[in-house]
Amino acid sequence: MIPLANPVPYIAVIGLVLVGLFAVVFKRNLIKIVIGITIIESGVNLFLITLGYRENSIAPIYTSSPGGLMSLPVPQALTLTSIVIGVAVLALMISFIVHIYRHYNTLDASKIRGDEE
Amino acid sequence: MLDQIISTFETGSGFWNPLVWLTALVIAFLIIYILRGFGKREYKKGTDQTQAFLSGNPEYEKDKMHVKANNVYWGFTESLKSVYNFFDKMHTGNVSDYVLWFVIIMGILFLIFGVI
Amino acid sequence: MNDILSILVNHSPALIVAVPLFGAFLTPLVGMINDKLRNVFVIFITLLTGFFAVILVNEVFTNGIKTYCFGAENPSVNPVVRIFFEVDGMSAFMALIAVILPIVAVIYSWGFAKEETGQSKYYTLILLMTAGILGMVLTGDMFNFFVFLEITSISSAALVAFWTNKKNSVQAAFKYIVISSIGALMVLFAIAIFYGQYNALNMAVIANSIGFGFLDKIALVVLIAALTMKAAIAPMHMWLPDAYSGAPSPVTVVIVGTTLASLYGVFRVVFTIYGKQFLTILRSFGDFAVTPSLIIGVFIVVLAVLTMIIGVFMALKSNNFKRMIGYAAVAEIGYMILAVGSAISTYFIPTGTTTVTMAEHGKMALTGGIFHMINDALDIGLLFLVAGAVYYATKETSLNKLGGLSRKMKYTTVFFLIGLFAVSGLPPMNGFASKLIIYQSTYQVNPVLAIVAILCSIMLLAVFVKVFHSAFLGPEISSIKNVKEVPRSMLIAMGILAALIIFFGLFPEFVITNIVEPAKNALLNSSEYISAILGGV
Amino acid sequence: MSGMSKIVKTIASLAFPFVMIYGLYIIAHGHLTPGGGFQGGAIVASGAAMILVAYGSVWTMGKVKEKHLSTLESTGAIVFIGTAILGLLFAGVFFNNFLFDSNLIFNIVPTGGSTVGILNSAGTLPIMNFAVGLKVVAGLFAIVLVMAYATTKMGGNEK
Repeated sequence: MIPLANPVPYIAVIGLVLVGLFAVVFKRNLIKIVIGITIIESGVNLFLITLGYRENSIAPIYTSSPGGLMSLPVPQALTLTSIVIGVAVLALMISFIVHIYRHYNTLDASKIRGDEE
Repeated sequence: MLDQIISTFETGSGFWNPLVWLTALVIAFLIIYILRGFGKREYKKGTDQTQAFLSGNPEYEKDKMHVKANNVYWGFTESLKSVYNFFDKMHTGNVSDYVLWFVIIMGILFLIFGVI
Repeated sequence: MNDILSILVNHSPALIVAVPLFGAFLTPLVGMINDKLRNVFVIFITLLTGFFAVILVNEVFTNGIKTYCFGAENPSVNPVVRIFFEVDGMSAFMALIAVILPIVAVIYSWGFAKEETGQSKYYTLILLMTAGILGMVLTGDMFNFFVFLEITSISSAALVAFWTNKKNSVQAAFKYIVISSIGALMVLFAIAIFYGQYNALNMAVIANSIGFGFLDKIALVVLIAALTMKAAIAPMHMWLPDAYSGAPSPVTVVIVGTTLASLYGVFRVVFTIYGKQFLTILRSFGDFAVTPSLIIGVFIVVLAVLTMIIGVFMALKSNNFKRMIGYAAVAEIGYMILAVGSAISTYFIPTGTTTVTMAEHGKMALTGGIFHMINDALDIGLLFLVAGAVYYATKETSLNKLGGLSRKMKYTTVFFLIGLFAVSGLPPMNGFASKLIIYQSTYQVNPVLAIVAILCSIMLLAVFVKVFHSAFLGPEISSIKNVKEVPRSMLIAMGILAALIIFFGLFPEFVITNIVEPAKNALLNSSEYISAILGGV
Repeated sequence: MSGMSKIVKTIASLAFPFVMIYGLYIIAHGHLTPGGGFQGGAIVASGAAMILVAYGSVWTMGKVKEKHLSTLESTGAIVFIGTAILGLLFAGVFFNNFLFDSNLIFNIVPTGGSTVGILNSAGTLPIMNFAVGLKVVAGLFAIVLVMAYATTKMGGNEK
């Protein structure tokens, strides 16, 4: 069961995801939409990290470790993977935006439409 | 192996057998061939016999005779204009709206599972 | 010889993903030597993947579920933390779809992409996408699923924008990557919930210990919404016509596989992971019990009807060849979802409250739905290849500007006719068999569903008759004079798909008993899937 | 993007080796301390990006070809998957750590005392870290380079 001793990080997670979705849905600038996606990603990453954290724990490194409770390493590995993927997606989206700007001369999402024919 | 391949497929109220179907196909082609044989062969090329008859009107250019895709189902789209207006409004082509639909569907599902 | 074969069979789940990955990164290096050598190499890699898929599928269908553990000689020690590939009938079925499409696409690309620059990257991305799809359908690990989902999305979005000088392609790619990344992030969110609750990422372990509490409901909602969006179910389908019409045709064929793999994700989540909780009675009104299966089933059926109607209506109006096929693909997805939704809502009902016949109809519907998945991949794939051939010959996709192509492109016209028959469910093509099952079973569930399905099928026929009339019939158009038949490699690729379509249509019983039935049984038997991992503990 | 002032160029050139060393250290110690292929690769690539910003994309494009970067990237990926396949060939399981406890390199099994935290351990992990590092350096730098170069081609549209 998810430990709900300290709910602040979870509230932050929900807040970040909602802010990101808000930005994606209501902002018209393509760059702001991309920023919204990045915010959602940060929220999800924070969620993963928070799941692995235990109260008063140390980083999970065995080399010259002082001993005691360690936080879970698996969510940190997952977060890292997710960050790596995020970088790739971000780069791809930004380069699409460069091309879109070249073709349309605008970044307004409502004006970026495909050919009907 | 072979009898497995040509085994009959039963759906409950109907069935499908490749052999039966192939026989039907062959018969259908035979009928078509026979019907084709009734056609007249002794027409003269290059004369008025091969011209299209448009109630005496002159024939247009070939390009203009072709009905464009835009006009093929004109009647259908015209009579269902209200439906198409709605669909057109739905398909804005704006990426924000695509995500908005996703949020709406998620919200509906949350509502259903929350209420019940 | 037998030894080598058995070793290959043992390792096929890993090799089937490793071979395309390895080939993908070797392609640019081979491409530096010679273009022709590179093309041969890529075709060889896809065929090798196909070979591994065939021996894996054969193994799974004869000996049951196959698991493969990465990086451990002795997987029975602590299986919860290990990364597993778990291949059951459904995964094997999807793997078959996922290897057929790239083979066809790569052969087709030989002729189609001859003039393009950056071909090495193009083939690299196609192979990466293949590896991603295969990983998605074979993995038994939730996080792995997410990673492969992202690999697939990134490579396919990059391929949609392959023609960067066309604004249509670039904007479609942007929309596609936005949708994909949001969907994938939501999937990751649900995975995090699972991890927090059950301390596991393995699907079987999660499925074994799953409950139906507050957090499980959230995870279910998020997963279903995100994966149905990736599978293009109305009203979240709008990215699909954009992306399908923006991409080069051979790429679209592989992207069809991506969409189906997302649909597979929905099935996996609903049937396997939440399968144990299907019969939890959430609330009952007298005799009538509301279970999760009923809610999900009815919800999916409603969306399915919407998907079919919107798909065919928009396809009828559209005047762009590729966009029209994209909308038709949406409608086809509606058929699968309709069948599966009615299966979920009728098959899983608490004992004693229903008759057995209803469950039988549900089973039948599921058979039809799964069979329709492979049919859809073949039909839509063939139609897109035809659209690509028309584009290759005329540099035009607008139906208003086409005409009279059948005079110059005989074979393409024949292939288009085969695709037309298949997609609108006319005998003797494959669409007929699966649609017949879907009509019959959904008629037993609710007659209205079957009527809507048949009407939509008729409209699909109307849609493609319009294409046939305006693009292939009529006099030659003066603006597109120098039309020639497309190169042989493109014809071969279309021929492969057409031959498969006719084979599946003539011998449906053979296909159903050998491929579809195991997939259906695998979906309905979630306990087998769980015990394959946990049984040895 | 053209180059910046002489001060910026000099400072960037001075800082560049240190950034490189730090990034390579992170990659090499990936199996012992936090970090690894991606993090170290990102550091190295950001060092290269610093040079790119200081000297301008046209100058950098003359020095580094994007084709070479993609070759490097492919090499990294091939080494990674190749190591995994070697695991299959030598030890019978895909991704198997076949170097661990063998008589080749990276073979020391830490048992406490002086062997803890030794670089020559962890089997195939360091090799995979290097492969990932190579891929990330080449990939990230190629992204930055191409994007920076693309803005120069846009001409008068900007500013």
